[in-house]
Amino acid sequence: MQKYSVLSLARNAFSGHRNWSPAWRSPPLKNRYDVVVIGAGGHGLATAYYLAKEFGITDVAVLERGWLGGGNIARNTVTIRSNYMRDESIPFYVKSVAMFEGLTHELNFNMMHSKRTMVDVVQTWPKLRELRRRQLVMDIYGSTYEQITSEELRRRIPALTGGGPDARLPVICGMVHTDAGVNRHDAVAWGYARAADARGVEIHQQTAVQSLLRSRHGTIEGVETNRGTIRANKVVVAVSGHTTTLTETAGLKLPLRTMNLTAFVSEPVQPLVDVIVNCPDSGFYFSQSDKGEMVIGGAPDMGQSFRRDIKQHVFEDTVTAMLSLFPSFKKLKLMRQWGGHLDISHDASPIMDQTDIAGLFVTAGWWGGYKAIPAGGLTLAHLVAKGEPHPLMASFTMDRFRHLDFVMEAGTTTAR
Amino acid sequence: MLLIPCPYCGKRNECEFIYGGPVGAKRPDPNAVNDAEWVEYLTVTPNPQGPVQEKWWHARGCGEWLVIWRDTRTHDIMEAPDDAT
Amino acid sequence: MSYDVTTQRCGLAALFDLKGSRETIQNWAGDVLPPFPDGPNTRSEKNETELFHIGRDHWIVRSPLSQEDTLESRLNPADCPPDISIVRISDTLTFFRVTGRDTLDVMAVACPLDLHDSVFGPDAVTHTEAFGLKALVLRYADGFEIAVEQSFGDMIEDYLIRAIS
Amino acid sequence: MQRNRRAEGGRIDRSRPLRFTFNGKPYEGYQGDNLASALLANGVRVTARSFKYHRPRGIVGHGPEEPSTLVELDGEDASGNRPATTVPLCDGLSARSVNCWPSPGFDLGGVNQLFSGLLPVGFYYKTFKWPGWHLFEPAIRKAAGLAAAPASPPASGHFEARHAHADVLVAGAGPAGLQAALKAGRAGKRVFLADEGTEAGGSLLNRALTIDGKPAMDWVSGTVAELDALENVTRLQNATVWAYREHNLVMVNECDPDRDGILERSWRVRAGEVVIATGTTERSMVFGNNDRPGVMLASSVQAYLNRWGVVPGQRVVLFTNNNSAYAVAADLAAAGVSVSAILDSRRTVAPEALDLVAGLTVHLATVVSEVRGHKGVRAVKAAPATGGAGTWIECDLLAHSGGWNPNVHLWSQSRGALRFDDDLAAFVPDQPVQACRAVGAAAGDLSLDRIIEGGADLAYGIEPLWRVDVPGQRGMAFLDIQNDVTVSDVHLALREGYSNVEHVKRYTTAGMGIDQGKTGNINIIGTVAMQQGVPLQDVGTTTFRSPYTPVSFGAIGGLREETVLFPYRHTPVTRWNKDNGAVMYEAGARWQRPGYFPKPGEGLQEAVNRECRAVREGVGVYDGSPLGTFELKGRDVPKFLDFIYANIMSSLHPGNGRYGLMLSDDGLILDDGVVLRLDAHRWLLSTSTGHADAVNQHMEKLLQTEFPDWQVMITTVTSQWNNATICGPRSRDVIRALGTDIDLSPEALPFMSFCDGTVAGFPARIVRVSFTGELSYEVNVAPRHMAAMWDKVMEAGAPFGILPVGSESSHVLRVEKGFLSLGHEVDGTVDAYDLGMGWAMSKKKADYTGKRSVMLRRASGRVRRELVGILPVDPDRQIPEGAPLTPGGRKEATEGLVTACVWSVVNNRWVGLALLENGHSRHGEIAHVRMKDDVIPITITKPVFHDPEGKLMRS
Repeated sequence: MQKYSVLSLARNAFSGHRNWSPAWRSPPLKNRYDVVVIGAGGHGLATAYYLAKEFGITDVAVLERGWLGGGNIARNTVTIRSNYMRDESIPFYVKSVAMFEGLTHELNFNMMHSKRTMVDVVQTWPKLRELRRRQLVMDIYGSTYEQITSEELRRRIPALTGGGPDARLPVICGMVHTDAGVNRHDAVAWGYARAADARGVEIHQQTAVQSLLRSRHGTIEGVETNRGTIRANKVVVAVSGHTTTLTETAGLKLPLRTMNLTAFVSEPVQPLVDVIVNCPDSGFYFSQSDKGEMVIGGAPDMGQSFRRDIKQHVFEDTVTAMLSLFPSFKKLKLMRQWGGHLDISHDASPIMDQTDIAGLFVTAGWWGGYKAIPAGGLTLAHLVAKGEPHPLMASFTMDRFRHLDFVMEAGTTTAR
Repeated sequence: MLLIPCPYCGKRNECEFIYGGPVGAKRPDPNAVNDAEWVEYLTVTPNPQGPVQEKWWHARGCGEWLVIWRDTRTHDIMEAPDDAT
Repeated sequence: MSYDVTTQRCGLAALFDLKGSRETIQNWAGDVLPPFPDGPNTRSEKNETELFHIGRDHWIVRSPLSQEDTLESRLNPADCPPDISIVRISDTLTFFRVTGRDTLDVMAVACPLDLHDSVFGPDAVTHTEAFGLKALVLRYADGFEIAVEQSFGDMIEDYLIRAIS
Repeated sequence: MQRNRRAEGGRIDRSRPLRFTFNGKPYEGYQGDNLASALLANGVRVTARSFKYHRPRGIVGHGPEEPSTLVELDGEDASGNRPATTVPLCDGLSARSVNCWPSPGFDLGGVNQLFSGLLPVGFYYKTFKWPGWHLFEPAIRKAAGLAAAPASPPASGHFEARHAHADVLVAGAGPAGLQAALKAGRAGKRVFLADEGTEAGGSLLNRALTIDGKPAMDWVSGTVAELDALENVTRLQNATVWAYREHNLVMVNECDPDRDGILERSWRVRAGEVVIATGTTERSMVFGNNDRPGVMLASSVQAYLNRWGVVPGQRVVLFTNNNSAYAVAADLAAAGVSVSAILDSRRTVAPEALDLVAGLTVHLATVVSEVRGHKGVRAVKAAPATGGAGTWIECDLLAHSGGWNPNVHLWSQSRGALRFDDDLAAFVPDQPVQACRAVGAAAGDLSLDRIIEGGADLAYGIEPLWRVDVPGQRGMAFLDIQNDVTVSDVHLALREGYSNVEHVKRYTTAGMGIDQGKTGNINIIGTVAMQQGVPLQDVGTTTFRSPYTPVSFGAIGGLREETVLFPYRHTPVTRWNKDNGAVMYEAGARWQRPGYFPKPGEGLQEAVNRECRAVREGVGVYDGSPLGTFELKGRDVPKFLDFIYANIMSSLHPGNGRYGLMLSDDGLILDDGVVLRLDAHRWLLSTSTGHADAVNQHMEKLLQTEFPDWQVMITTVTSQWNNATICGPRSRDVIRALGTDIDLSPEALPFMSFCDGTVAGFPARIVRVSFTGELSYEVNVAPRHMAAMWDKVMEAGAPFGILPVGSESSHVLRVEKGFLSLGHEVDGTVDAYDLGMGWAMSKKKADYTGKRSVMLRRASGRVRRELVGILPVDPDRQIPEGAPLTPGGRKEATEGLVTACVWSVVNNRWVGLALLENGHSRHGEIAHVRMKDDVIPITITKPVFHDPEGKLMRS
């Protein structure tokens, strides 16, 4: 792998940048691999990388219907955090956050990881109670969460001028999660792709899996694609909202639904807000990108959807909530908006498991799942390589549904 | 903002409705099914890329619960597909 | 310049919620009710008593408050047949009247429904959304009436003031 | 001195001069100008600096496509990142260039140009890694971002959002849009015509065309007059159609509507049919230094000339690959401007085009390979398209036309397919998906004669040229002027394997600016196609996302803000509560409720202690009105209630009530409440405040979708009944003092019964339920009587020391009794058995909602977290609600949590409730609360700290 550094940049400048090698190869497609990973998104690429790096499994093909990094990873709001509530979730996300922080050096690709802290703007007492409950459990696992006064909150976020004493929901206080950060989503996809490729993993774009193939014994034996049949005894489905579409080709039903979550960005402006702002009572969150755009997200649309646009009323709810706390944003302009597919499981927690079909692995139910990419990839690689769940993900198998023992993680970012 | 046909009121804005989820399997007699069947009934709902049958409640309108077919790829509301059961 | 509109928060009216089969209700209520309106989301009126057909097998009858006790005794909710439901709901709704030259401008802010007179005729009445809440909307003289759940009355008053100024 | 202004002509009013400043310098323009035309009129060439290299830039376009000159406005209208071409000039306007310091003429950031070799595309990804991004980020953030963030909301005025309905919505009031609107309007249809310009006419405003031999603008004004006379037509100018959503919902943003006080108006238009008449945008040519000030779109030069009476240069060269620039040359020549040459990349040109420029120099098969001049064009190099030595032509303005793109943004947003038309070398609308059609130039009809009968125009005649590619070419050739993306950047991206056009866009940021690549995106696709040797259509197009042009968030939000941001609900006592010093809280279901009633100088705890003591020792009263209440009638109500509640309700006798739990079918607790049987057929069901809507939905869904044959009629009566709940040992005395005809004796009115009668002269229903564990009477009256009733209660209760009780005290009182609170003890994993409420789960009923799931879950044998009481070993030690319990207080996985902890006045200590693994069998044990740096021992007890037998509430 060609090393990226200031020196290599300078060296290449003299040659007019004509000697940069491709970030990944375009190898010919074989008809058999040890492992086929479906989906060159964050989770698929990370899984392939860790299979190669941690477990020495390099005969891996990542098959991508479109372009690599083109799914949810291309359209999320890049918030990385570990402020969860349950014992099952917190250690996993603590690990994921730590892995994200080291990713730039691990992959020799600048992820532009900015550990800039998330600040919750708390506007109701029940929400404060819930967040303080999280805080005390997070303390056990070394994740940081601290309450600050509303004065301190406004000092840290000067643009927060709404939510005064006469507002519909006055600001009560803030909660500060210093472990949280943002980074560059495309870099995560490209960095994993480049590093996985360097370890021998093959990435095949424009390769659409049409169905899963099962042997006479019911085990998985490969996939049918638009480029022909590919055999493998282990197949990993890492396709977020499209999971059920694929697994149903093998007769496997999963408790998943696909929904639409939208985000939007403002025009780029000079630095104004240097933390991730999350307003759970009002139902929105945002951060300012290095380019200066406010990257804003809200609540998902209710119905199932495979569309990638935005519903006007859902969008307006988010905007009005934002303006109530940040009234100066009335003069800020919307520049671009889009949607992504969320895969949401019956209990709204992720599913990572070997399915009833031997050799078929799924990772799903992540609500998009950006912040889970490194640890999700590592733990899935562990599951695929060793055949048993990684301890960090042991509670997230399908087993819980058999006993209706749900993992209820109340309070994703914007739950009202 | 969908425009949803209410059998009583005609087409109305989605904001007048509350989403009621996809139409899944009919509730089985809980004393006549095994655990796996009961769990599947509860947790697995259709998730097609294409027409899905779903319930909406005209909560801010006439109060009717209605069932429509909606294509999850386009949000088009349509007649029941030919192969619908 | 603000919109040329007058808004008024109305006092109570006598309201009864009627559910069940039209025949049974008709038989029970006799001539205390106006003739049943023909179509969905329309209303009829007789002697200051109005009947709103606002859902499948569902009506609301409205009279001046002075008629409340008379109506109660004639409709007799406690003893009406088991397969119809009559419930006094006079206190559950707060009515607002919006009238004046720019009424349609204000209604366009409040309500997503098409209120053009070719679509929403003089006898139209329907539950819809107003200012984000469930609301009963009907034409009144040269304007409209909007009724919301009583506890939201202060909020709608607040919103109307914002919308017209 | 407007040295570039023509003496006459154009749609400006020379009798109305307007003064403005740009980067601090004063200038003058005319009514009808926009900022760009006024700057050009004043001869201001360098109007901006570029984003990355800080190269000097001038004005390129004349509308929303402008990629180059973004300005910030000062004062009342302060806003940033506005293309100068879209800012109408007004008197006193003050504007500044974004992105440069101290001025565009002398920009210190310009040093970046010297290091451009070190800043190839993607350099961020390769560097700034060591020791960490955080070291570099602040400087990089500061360098980005264009305009300053708005510092405050608009000082005056407000935004409005409204709904509208139309049979036909027409987007664009150019020739095709006007024609479509007129046809629909004449047919009596409700027409909504929205146009982004300040006046109707579209491209006709900029071009000197004729219709039926008369000036085309005569036709426009005639058509507009007829439209404006039609009552069924709404015509808006300054109104951009920015989004096309599902089911023909179209968003329109109207700036400066004709009404004082409204800054912008957002229209949500639901249309029967949408006519997309959005015209076209000219695209750039790509050659060396194609970003120098004085390199402008040919159509824009024409627009400034004809519409604004401005000559942006004295010696002009035109560079084109299609016929439209010939009309520009002709207009320039007719205005007396010196046209040095027309360079045309095509080998042959139609005679009509050549006829139009008779007398001017035309070089065919010739391209511009390079521009000379730093702060303005001084010369262009004309080179043979097939290669070979070029010659320099001196000029101060290069007007170029790379062809035209139909504005298919709305079409694409409507999900309509696009097809690449080889004749037009552009993406054009293909099959529609929603009820819409594209007309005129937006549909690919790129000359007026194809749009309107009698229109005279040249045929288009394009031969595409995605970028100039001749040997020896020098200078940066920009594909995206706003984001400083060059041809070599795209080539590098492709070399590095970013081969999909989406990768190219993301790696280079091409097309991601405020202009969203309106003039350049197709050249990016073309460049990729040329490099990969594939047809352009195989590279694909990019998705057109809303908004078409940036829209202020204020307009999108409309009036919904401040107190009306979310709905709020009041009871008739809300006013009294506020007048009596209550601290008001947001409670469930949008109700505003009193938290506690502090006396002056009193804190929360003292106030709560006082209120609790009143209830435990004397009497208190709270407003229970927000509880959800439903009247049920019908022959199947008993069966229905037995199905939705876990216990049996059907056996209730009239006059009695029963508490019950409602589960969801996966066995989670949905609600708890009390059911009263009013008479043989009527039942009254009450729910917790926060779950009233959810319960209503649950019931109606079951009845209408699962059991349509069951006869149950539900009427919501939450606001037909308000109640004052009078509780405490002296509550019976208070009601007697109020005066009632109801027999209050425990025999006549026992616990969980009710009776109708009068209280204090008001028709009332007294219900004996208790959420405090004390003797308690819920006095229900109609809301019209509630405020008066409340006053009488306070008056009658005064001798007994009655106090109003807020929700904080209610919480303490229920914790002392171990009564359930859904928001505290129920969090989605807990069932009735865990709560010690197995008695509420009927064994007799074969089926009810949730039964099977609860049984299935419990059969797994997994350890349960069960409700217990807790007593901190140190009685004065408060434990935060939500605090985790861990084995031995060690830092490891939790075994439970404290759900509530309150100061108990009856026990004179802190008491609480917790969910703890196997808690029911651990009474008497010590457990440990794990705090961050501390462990708090607690004793596990039964979850009841007051009157364990429940004698008081039954007394």
